Amino acid sequence: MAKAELALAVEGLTVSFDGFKAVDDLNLYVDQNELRVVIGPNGAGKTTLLDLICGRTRASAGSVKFKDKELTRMPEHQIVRAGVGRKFQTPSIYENLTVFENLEVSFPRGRTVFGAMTFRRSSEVIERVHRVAEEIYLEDRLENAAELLSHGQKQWLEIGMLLMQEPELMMLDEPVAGMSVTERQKTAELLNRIAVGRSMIVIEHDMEFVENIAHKVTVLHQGKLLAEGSMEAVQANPKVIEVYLGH
Amino acid sequence: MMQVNGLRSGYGQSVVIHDLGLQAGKAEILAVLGRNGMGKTTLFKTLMGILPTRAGSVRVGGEDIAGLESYQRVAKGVAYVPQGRLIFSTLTVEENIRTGLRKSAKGRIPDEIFSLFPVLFDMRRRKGGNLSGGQQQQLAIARALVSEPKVLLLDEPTEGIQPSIIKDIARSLKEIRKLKNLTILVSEQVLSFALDVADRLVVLDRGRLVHECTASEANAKTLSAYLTV
Amino acid sequence: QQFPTTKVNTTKLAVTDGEVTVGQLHSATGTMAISETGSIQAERLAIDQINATGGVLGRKIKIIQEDGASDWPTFAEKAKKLLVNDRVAAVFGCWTSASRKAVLPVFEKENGMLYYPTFYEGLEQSKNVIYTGQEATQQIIAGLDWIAKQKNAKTFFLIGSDYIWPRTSNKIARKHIENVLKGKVVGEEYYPLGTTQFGSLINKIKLQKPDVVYAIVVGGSNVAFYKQLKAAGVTSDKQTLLTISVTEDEMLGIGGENVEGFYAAMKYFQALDNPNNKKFVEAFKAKYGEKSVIGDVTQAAYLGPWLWKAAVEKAGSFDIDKIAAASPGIELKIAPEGYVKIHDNHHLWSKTRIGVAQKDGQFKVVYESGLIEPNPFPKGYQ
Amino acid sequence: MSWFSEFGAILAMQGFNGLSVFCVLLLMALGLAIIFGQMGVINMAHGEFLTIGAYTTYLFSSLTTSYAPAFAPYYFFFAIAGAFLIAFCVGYLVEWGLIRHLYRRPLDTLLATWGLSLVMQQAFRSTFGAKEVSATLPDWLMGSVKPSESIDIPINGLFVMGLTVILTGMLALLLYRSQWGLRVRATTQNRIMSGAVGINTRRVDRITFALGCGIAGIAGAAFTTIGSTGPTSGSLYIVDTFLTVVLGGAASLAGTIASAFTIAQTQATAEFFMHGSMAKVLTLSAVVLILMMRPQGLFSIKVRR
Amino acid sequence: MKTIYRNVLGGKAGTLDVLVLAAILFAVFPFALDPFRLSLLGKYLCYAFVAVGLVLCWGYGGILSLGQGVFFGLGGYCMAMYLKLEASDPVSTKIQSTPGIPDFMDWNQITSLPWFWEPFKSLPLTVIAVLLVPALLAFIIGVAMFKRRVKDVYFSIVTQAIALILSVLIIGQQGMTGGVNGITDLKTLHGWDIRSDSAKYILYYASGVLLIAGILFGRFLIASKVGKLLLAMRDKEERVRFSGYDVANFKVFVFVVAALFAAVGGALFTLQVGFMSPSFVGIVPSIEMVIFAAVGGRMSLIGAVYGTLLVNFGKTYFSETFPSLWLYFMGGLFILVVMLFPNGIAGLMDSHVRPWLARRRGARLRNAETPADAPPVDSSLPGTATVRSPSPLAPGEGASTPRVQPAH
Ligand SMILES: Nc1ncnc2c1ncn2[C@@H]1O[C@H](COP(=O)(O)OP(=O)(O)OP(=O)(O)O)[C@@H](O)[C@H]1O
Ligand SMILES: Nc1ncnc2c1ncn2[C@@H]1O[C@H](COP(=O)(O)OP(=O)(O)OP(=O)(O)O)[C@@H](O)[C@H]1O
Ligand SMILES: [Mg+2]
Ligand SMILES: [Mg+2]
Repeated sequence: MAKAELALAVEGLTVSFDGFKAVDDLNLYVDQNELRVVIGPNGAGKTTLLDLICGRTRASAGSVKFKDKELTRMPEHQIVRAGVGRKFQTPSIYENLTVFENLEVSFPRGRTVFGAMTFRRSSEVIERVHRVAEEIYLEDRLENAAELLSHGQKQWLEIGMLLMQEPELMMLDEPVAGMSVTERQKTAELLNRIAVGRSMIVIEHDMEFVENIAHKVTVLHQGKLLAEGSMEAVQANPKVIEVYLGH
Repeated sequence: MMQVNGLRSGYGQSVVIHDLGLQAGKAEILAVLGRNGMGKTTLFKTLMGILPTRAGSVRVGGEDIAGLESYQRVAKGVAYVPQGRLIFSTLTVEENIRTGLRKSAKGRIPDEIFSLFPVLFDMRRRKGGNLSGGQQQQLAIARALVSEPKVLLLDEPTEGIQPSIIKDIARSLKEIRKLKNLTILVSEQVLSFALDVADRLVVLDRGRLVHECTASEANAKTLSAYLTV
Repeated sequence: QQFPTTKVNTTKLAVTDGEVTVGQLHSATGTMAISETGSIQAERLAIDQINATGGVLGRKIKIIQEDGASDWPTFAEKAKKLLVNDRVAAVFGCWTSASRKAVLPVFEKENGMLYYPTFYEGLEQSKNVIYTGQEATQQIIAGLDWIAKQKNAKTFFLIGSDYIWPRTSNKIARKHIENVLKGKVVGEEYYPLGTTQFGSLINKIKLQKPDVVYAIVVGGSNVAFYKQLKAAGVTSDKQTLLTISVTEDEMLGIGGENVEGFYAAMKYFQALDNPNNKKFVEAFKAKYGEKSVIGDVTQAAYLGPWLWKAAVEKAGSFDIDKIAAASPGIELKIAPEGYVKIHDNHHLWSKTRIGVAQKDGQFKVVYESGLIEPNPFPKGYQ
Repeated sequence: MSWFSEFGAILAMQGFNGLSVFCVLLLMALGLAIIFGQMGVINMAHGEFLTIGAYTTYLFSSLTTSYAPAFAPYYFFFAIAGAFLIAFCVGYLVEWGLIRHLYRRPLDTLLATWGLSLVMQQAFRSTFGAKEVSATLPDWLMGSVKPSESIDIPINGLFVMGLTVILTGMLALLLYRSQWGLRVRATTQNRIMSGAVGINTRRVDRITFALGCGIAGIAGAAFTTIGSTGPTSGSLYIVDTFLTVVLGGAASLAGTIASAFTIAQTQATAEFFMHGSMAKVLTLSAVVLILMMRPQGLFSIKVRR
Repeated sequence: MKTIYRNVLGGKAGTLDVLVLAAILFAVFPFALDPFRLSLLGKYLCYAFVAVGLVLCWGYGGILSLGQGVFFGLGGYCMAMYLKLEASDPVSTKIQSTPGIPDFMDWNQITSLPWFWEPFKSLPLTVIAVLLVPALLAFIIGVAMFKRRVKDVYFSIVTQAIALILSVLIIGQQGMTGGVNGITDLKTLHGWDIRSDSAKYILYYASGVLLIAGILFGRFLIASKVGKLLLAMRDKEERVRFSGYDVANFKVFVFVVAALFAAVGGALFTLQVGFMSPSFVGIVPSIEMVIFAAVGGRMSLIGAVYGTLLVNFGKTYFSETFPSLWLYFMGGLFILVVMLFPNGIAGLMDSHVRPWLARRRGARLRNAETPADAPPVDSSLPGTATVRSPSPLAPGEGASTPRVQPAH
């Protein structure tokens, strides 16, 4: 294992809920600058895996190393500050704030109480917000309240909020669920663009979309690794077809 | 079976559905297509009585249900699987399904439900909220089916579902339709699924019907043109 | 006119040629309304009677009623309103010590006159207050003496609600028991106001088996305490209990059957057999209904307007300073409790009686002391 | 009698005392366990519904004494039924007039019902007078059982216990074994979706709220045996009641039972060893500490998200 | 300068609001009211501090504290202890068995001043204690609860329990605290007679000035990133945590700020009313304080002041006019406000008064520019089933937390 190359090393990760092992002795390695897609049947433990990495759920056993930092004991906000960003399955944005404010709040400065009190909207912040907004196709919606955005735009906004943090590892849970065909294409473009210079883990069920973005695909099943490899290899894997893709 | 005339509805001041007319025959599966925000969910909510009908009529089996409350519509034979599942997260899977049961069922869940969604049987004692997204979707469908509806409204049932189950759902929808003479309205973004299940397709754009065709005469090109503008 | 307004009112009080305004400040709402209603009624009765016989210095008394709402700051606010805005010539009011403590600075600063009806812990004396109830030593010592002699009691269990009156009273009781009666206090317990569960306390009493339980529980707790005592089999045939906090008013809520046979030490019982009281009870019932009852404080409240009238007439003026000075030495021969006289310290000379609670909610008087001097700062009891 | 057996007797009575405090707390909390625990309505007027029950008992008692003295030993059962009915009806009206407009704003129910409790207290005062009243309780209820020379077990305590057990059992069955209970739990979780699966949510809400009030009425009637009846009597219970339900973990009946037990035992034991006031402080601090360690209460229903 | 104008004063509309309040407090009331009413008003202003603090912590932070009375009381007690010591000099207490200690201690056989009273011999230490003691308690409660993620009703009930604990403790330790009676008969502050009419005026103005300063500070907080984070947290706490913030710290912070507001109010209250008692610490006053904020509009700092004044004036007026029926009116008022004006007075202003003014202005300037910032129309009709949180940017404060235009 060439550790220096790895962005994320998950080893022996296990979590059980009332005896049910949602993630079971899982090993997963993500390279730097890699865009990894995790697929697998409903209930395979994909979301739980992300929860474990970002500290939302505490592991029963195993380790999660991000750039040689052990994440399993860290509080959530520390993990984020270490450079891990996470998008939830349903869009999680601040409906009451404007798009601009949503992005601004995610800017990684003024994170302490005192810092937040003295935080000023400097030209640097404004510039960053505009840059990100352009990236996520929302530059003309900056002043709208976020609750007025369409479903797809909300998903993008959440991605934008992650971008503001400039995470080195970005994890997206079903980013195109509920999006229309056009939006899916735009999202794929977006992901391919922002994947440059950082590692990403994406969970998705839309195979067309996966094909568009994936460098490498991991298939989970019942909390365990079922298969891993290129898209073509995985799609051809009979076990994957059996439990996931269907005949 | 279901006949919608001059339907208008929306939120607050804004009108989302404009004088919409629609019909679906007995045992017909009608797919409602449309891009994001074109009013599919709004239409279904209005049909279900969750949003008030501003104008127009909704007939099920000849009876106008436009003025009724949601629960009365269920009694008249309408069932609904909402977008985003909305299962009862602190109830167990079994209890979730039982909420939809009719009085005549005496609290027994028909076996066919579990044969349709075996995963729900394995998880029947688990809290609904703990299921994975896809499992919740199956639960929501099961919950709607046990009320023995005449018309089933499915709002984006494939969202977040694994490919094999999407195929299963398509298959079982057709099966159920045959078995129970069920009329199904299903809204979709994914064209392939819609083409797979539907007998007929309509396209919704800004709250109006802009295209209608049967599955056999459906042309993937024209349809995607409507869906990608 | 014999008493021209300019003569009898030199301090801009609300006194006109035909009318004099007084204030009434009790809790008509909140938890204390239960207790204070009787006082409100008695004061009104007295004022009606005074008006019917010509008023005070030829002037009819007009009442401004304010609600203290069982809340001490509100009492202070309303007291100030009565004194500053309404310029009332006297205030009849307050019930709890806390409300009195809250209004006292107001009365002293604005120079008003308060007639305070409740038996209380003492340790206070003000030019601006006439205390028409008993202070602690008057109520406590005679009762303890009697019960110690009568029941040959050596051990005592003191119980109280947790606030100043029960605590101070129990302190006096303890000193008296230990120093004078040479008895022993085997327990002293306090429960927050509003407590409704006394099981543990009752078990402790059972464990200690005191000769006398000395109880100063008040408010809603009172009812719970006696009901639970009865249910736990602690009844008067097995246990002697002396209380200074159960009057006929409280009996309404507790139910006579639950306190039957227990003793209470008060200066007044409705059952007192004298002509003054007969007339008073009759008038009270005529005004407030056959079912109404009169407790110690109610009677003391009734004294207030009469004592004020006497002081005004003695001073020939409504001025606060003059009636404050004129008050000591005033006697009231029509008092339902018999005879009272205002002491130099603004408290009343009065007798203490022991009553045995009856099933019908009344007390049977079994003992009557001589006239006791009020002593709000008792030496040797602090 | 030896000191030892006496000690045993005290121990037994103290044990019983703990149990009876437990039952009182639980009985108080049952109604709120539905209204707050299940429906999420922060009903500050809950105490006043207890008071309704208490006044109903008083009314039944005075009617019996005046018109049918022979009936006196039995009237109490009818009083309980009456208390339930009246509190149920008032609750029904309150839900219709007030609560149903506030389901989307749970915290506002706190403010509105606080106003309601003021109004109700004043209504009691205007109707029954500001002074306390007392229902004449049947003699059989006020005695004690003597299993041995030195042990007295209060019958009213036993009665409250019996009532609590029966009510809790019925409620548990209703909530967790009946279709109605399922509807209640579904409705409180998502009113709109419940409508869409065929539940008449308005009726469910109204009946549920009224039922909670009715149970409070029963509790109020039962408490006439151990407590006072006055316009503000109910407010004595309100804080303890909320503590009990919240400590249990809002939506769980088992939690309410466990929490009533915890609080009662802490309180009863502490009271035996220290002043009532300090015991109260100790008990409350224990509650705060437990909540700190279990932020969702003793029996929280854990679901993801 | 411009940022101060925008963030602290809240731009044009916000400045106007503050000026109107200041005019009412400093110009209208002192001349329209007699000294007695004015001193009542001074008392209400003290409650207004609590209400303003609650707007921050409940309205913005989503933390409903049912124990603000604790902090109000602690601030008040700290001040009262100082005043009591000053009033208990050996000369005026010479009839006591131990002269020089407060009278209630003497009645309770306490023969020397308890240690925790010692600091209150000094005015500077007292002022520090007024702020520090409540803030420290709030900090401890906050850290203990928020780090453990106790929230919503659970937190509310915990604060309620703490209010009860403290009041039982104060009452139970009457030898050291004055018990139920509280600390009464306070006379002078560092030799200055606080009971005189002139003192009342001065204290009234002082309260008013401090209150407005407090409001401005509140606005500064709301306009700063802290305010946005609070709103964000109330909406999606998880998301804030996963944006790298330690959510608990922010909650502790607003909770402490609210406690400080309450404490200042309590201290001023003691000065104006001349006593402090446990009846401010308990559950009932704490709930009433929440009601003040709710009536005013829980999202509006200035609304909270009006709400407090309205409720208290209502209480005073109704109870003077209908001494035995006034609870119907007060109860009815609370119910009506909650049912009809969920955003309180501020909401009423924004949904009715401001648009009306705007229309009138608009009519006058018909052909001139379009009327200024009319609030966005809330599009959710009652009856539509989609559950939408009532817009937390309640228009009342909308003016002071503008959807700020990024300056280009
Ligand atoms: N807190 C919990 N308690 C009990 N079971 C849980 C809990 N969290 C997750 N599970 C279970 O763990 C399994 C994995 O869930 P997870 O949400 O990770 O699946 P997923 O792979 O994301 O599925 P989907 O594609 O449907 O979103 C599921 O069977 C779920 O029921
Ligand atoms: N609660 C609401 N209040 C106001 N407007 C709304 C609300 N919900 C939806 N809308 C608006 O109504 C329009 C139709 O929305 P709807 O959810 O019905 O679209 P949809 O076709 O279901 O889209 P999707 O494919 O994203 O689910 C959109 O413009 C949306 O912004
Ligand atoms: Mg998932
Ligand atoms: Mg939709």
